[in-house]
Amino acid sequence: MVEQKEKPRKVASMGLVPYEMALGPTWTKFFEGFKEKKILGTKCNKCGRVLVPARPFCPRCFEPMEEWVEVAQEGTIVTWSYVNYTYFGVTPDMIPVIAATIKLDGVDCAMGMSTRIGGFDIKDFDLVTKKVKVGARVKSVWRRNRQGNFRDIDYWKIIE
Amino acid sequence: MAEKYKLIKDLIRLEIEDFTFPKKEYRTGRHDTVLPYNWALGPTWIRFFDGLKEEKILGTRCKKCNKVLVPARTFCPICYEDMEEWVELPQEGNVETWCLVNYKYYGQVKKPPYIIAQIRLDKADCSLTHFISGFSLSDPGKVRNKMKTVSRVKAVWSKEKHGDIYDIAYFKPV
Amino acid sequence: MGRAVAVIGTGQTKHGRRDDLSYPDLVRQAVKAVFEDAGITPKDVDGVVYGSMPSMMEGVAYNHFYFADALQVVGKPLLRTETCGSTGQSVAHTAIHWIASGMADIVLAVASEKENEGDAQATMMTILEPFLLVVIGGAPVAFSLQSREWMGYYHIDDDKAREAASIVSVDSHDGGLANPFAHIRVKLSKEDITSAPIITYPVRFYDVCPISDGACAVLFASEEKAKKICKKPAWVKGMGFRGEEYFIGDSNKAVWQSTIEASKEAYKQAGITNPLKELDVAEVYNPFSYQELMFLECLGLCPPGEAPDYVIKGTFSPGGELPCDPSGGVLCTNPIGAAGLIRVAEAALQVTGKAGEHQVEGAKLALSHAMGGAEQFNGITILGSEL
Amino acid sequence: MQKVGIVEVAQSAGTESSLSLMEFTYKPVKEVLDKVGMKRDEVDTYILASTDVFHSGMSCANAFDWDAAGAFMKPASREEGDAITAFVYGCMRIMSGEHDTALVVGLIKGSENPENDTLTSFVADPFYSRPVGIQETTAAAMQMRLYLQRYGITEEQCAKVVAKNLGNALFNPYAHIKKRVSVDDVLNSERICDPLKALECAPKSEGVCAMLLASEEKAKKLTDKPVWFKGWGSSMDTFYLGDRDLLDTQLKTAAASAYKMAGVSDPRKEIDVAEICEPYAFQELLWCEQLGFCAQGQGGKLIDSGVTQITGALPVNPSGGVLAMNPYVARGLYRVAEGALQIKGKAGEHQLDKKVNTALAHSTYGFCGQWQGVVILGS
Repeated sequence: MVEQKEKPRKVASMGLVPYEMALGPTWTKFFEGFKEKKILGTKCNKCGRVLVPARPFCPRCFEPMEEWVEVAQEGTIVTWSYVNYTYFGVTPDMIPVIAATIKLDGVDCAMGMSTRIGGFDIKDFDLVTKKVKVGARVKSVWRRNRQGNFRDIDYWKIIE
Repeated sequence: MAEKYKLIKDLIRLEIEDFTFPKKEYRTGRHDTVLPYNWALGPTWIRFFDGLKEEKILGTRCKKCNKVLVPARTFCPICYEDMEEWVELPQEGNVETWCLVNYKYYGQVKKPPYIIAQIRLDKADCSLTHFISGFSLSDPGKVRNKMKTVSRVKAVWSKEKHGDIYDIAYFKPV
Repeated sequence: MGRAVAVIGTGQTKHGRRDDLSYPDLVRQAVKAVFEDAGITPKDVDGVVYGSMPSMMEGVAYNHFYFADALQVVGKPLLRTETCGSTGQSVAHTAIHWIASGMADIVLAVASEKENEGDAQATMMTILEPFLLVVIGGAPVAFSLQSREWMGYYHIDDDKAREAASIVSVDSHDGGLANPFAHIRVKLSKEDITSAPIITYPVRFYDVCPISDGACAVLFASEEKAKKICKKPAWVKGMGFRGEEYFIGDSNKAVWQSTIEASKEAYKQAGITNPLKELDVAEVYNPFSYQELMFLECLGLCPPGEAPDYVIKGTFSPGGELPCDPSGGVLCTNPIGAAGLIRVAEAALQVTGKAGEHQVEGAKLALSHAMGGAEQFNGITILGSEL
Repeated sequence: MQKVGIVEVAQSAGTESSLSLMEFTYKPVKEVLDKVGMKRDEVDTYILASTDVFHSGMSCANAFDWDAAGAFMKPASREEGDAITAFVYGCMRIMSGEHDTALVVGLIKGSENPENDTLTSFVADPFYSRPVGIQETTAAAMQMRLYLQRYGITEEQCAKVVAKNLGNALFNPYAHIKKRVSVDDVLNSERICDPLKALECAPKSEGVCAMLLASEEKAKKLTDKPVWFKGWGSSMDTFYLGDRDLLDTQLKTAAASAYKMAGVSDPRKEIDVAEICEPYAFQELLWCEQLGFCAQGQGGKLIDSGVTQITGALPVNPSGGVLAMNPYVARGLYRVAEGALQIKGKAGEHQLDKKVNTALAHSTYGFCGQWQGVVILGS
């Protein structure tokens, strides 16, 4: 479509496709909870598991998950990773980031991917390896202006 | 997302049009996929596009079925043989079919109205897809009447050439 | 399973950075190679199965249309199977089912990738739901998360894991050196690996797969046809495929159930009770050396939590009890969409004795494996030299 | 060869839904399981069909869809492309004897995507077809002009297809477009891509279709009226439009192999109902010719004769077809589902007023029908 002329042997171009997804009742309610500093999960009536983020149905029992529960905002790190590289769409000011999977107390799954560890100088890698450990306890730190999305949780703080 | 668009603007000369979804009564999230591509042309396309730069339309001939295909191909789609014989094709041909695009959609290549046509160049065994222009396209009724009389068209070259399909600006009625 | 199915030919391109060819021409190279290998022509084929990574990676949607000519599928049916990183395995499974169902006798399976034409990590991020899975990092993050979960789960200390991962990387790169199709062909020492730059701690440069372009084609045939056409077919002994929940934290990734269950099913079909003893070679999907350790356990090749010990012992090294990835594996060659099918092709080469320099002597039973999604899918195909 | 039966189907409506894609997909899958009284883990295998660019912006669509399709820890796979291929793959898995039951799901939420034309332009190759503006609508418009020119088909005859199908859709609760239009309405609608007019082009719809398949023995246990899979044919055409005769598509090849497998020798007589994929009105006429319902170039006369009306001898698209509802990826599975419902006698208000023994379902995608697939179902 739009071509860059500098490189003779290759054609550089962009794929730009707009999408707009419905969040649906379950995730709308989940994010509404964020505005009030609440983390909401849903409970399966069959297997009894509580899942976060809230789900419309239990992926294993395949029954609707209609019981909502507010869950604890403290938990343990199941695993973590230190991201210190860029790629298209990620600029140097956006890194480093510590991505983690966190199991909140009383929840039967871990919250993956969208949870970041912070609250100290994460550019200091030695400090990172000292503080961030599998099994370490963490607590959510909320932003002041919350809009009902995942950025409302600024980061997860290590509880010493 | 804004940052990503900025990245593109730095990378490529591109005007980004805005797309608006119909208003929704429920909560939604807008997220656009913005991804870079860098497609390798390979020797056949390179030679074909280099030909366009010199105002030549090149095709290739299959040594087995003897068909001449344009744009040039690496291999004959029917015989699966390598197509190594290059032929320069006449720049005139017959219009096989055409359509008049008179509506907008996101990511469109050109501002409507425009005509896309299948053009069978003389001595070619397949048609070339390209634009037909060179006359006013603003009144669809008039375009239909005009096109009834058009059977032969001829390539019109772009002044500035980049070695891509747009080096042929369009085909005009003869 | 219904009718017996065999691999009667394989074809690969030289993998690597293939700016020299357009995408369809690259696909055609693999297709040409497979027909030369099997000694049949496209006319003999009843159908084609094709797969690659998602359209977002290729920049062309439904690229099987674009490749229709290169695949020589005009006038024939085509199925397009795609399951993310495990695409190659799923493509093979579709071809096998197609023949087993009796609706086709010879099916061509092709998978390809031109990863250098897009931005791999940026594309990989589009797999994630944009509002619930907000993260920076792409594939290395997902898989280093998994590796650390595994290390944490079994309390494996960093040094031991590092030692084992280095051995995996050295062995794989030695394999790549012996494999003419491989992308990365260098001789590495353990020091090269441990001194390489960190990608995402503890994962270093040589612990991570490259970005490759490449295509792979495999011809499958029914028993009757295979016996007629091919002197030494590789028989499909078993296959398995499983996938877990979409959300990465929903299940334990250290004891990865989808790998465990998929391999159990494949072993059951193949009549394998002790995979470490009975298998002669394994093509384990190893885009990250650390991850291979976890796979070795979940594939039932060693007891849970003991993969580092087994690796350090040399069980999975060349000449060991069960050599893994003699082809160099994904660590040396990673055209993602094709990587799963390359594993099948390599397994076929091994059991038919055609692997050349990286042949495992006398291999009769081989496992091939691929994984996909954000730690979600696992597919396995087992090939054997005897029906 | 193991016989395969369709046990039960469930579909969602084509109108815009406020549910998330996950919730939207879950409903019909759950519905089909509930109707049969099966639990998720009792089904042997799952085949999904979805397409990355048509998937609300999430690639590797199977990853996201896995939960809602019910495929957790099940042998499963996914077809990228038209959902009719997922149906066929589901049949293959049962025919191979490896599985007894298969659940097939085709899904899309069109309201979350940009225009179909934006997305189908990504199907074109990046060097040549895409820069000259080829996408499905422009390709179809050129095909239509050729059709009008070569066989003297009139624009009125093409418009009649719209009037017929949208008329039928009034009785289909799942249809997206529900309005009565006259031939004149169609002819007077905007000529968006001359000769194509706005009303001759299919909309962009939502749609999830779920279907449970079973082996002969199992199907008979699960339902008192299984619908049998009798035949399948499919064929692919060459890529560049200029290399093809746009009016001589691979549908002939696809139909021939489907008829051969099903033992159909005179389709016009033996087929009781056809559900055809006609994203552009004129294509229904062209496809009817190539399916052997009439001679080449006689598609116009076929619609004039009233044979393809819902009351005719060979009703085509009694559900309203793709013109009334176009869930891009799922539409092929919708055709199979509608064919099956007609045979079961459960189509509801648009049930044909005759005994239906044999149904044909057709689907196509790609420029000017580059890929064609035909499924024959029988009672």
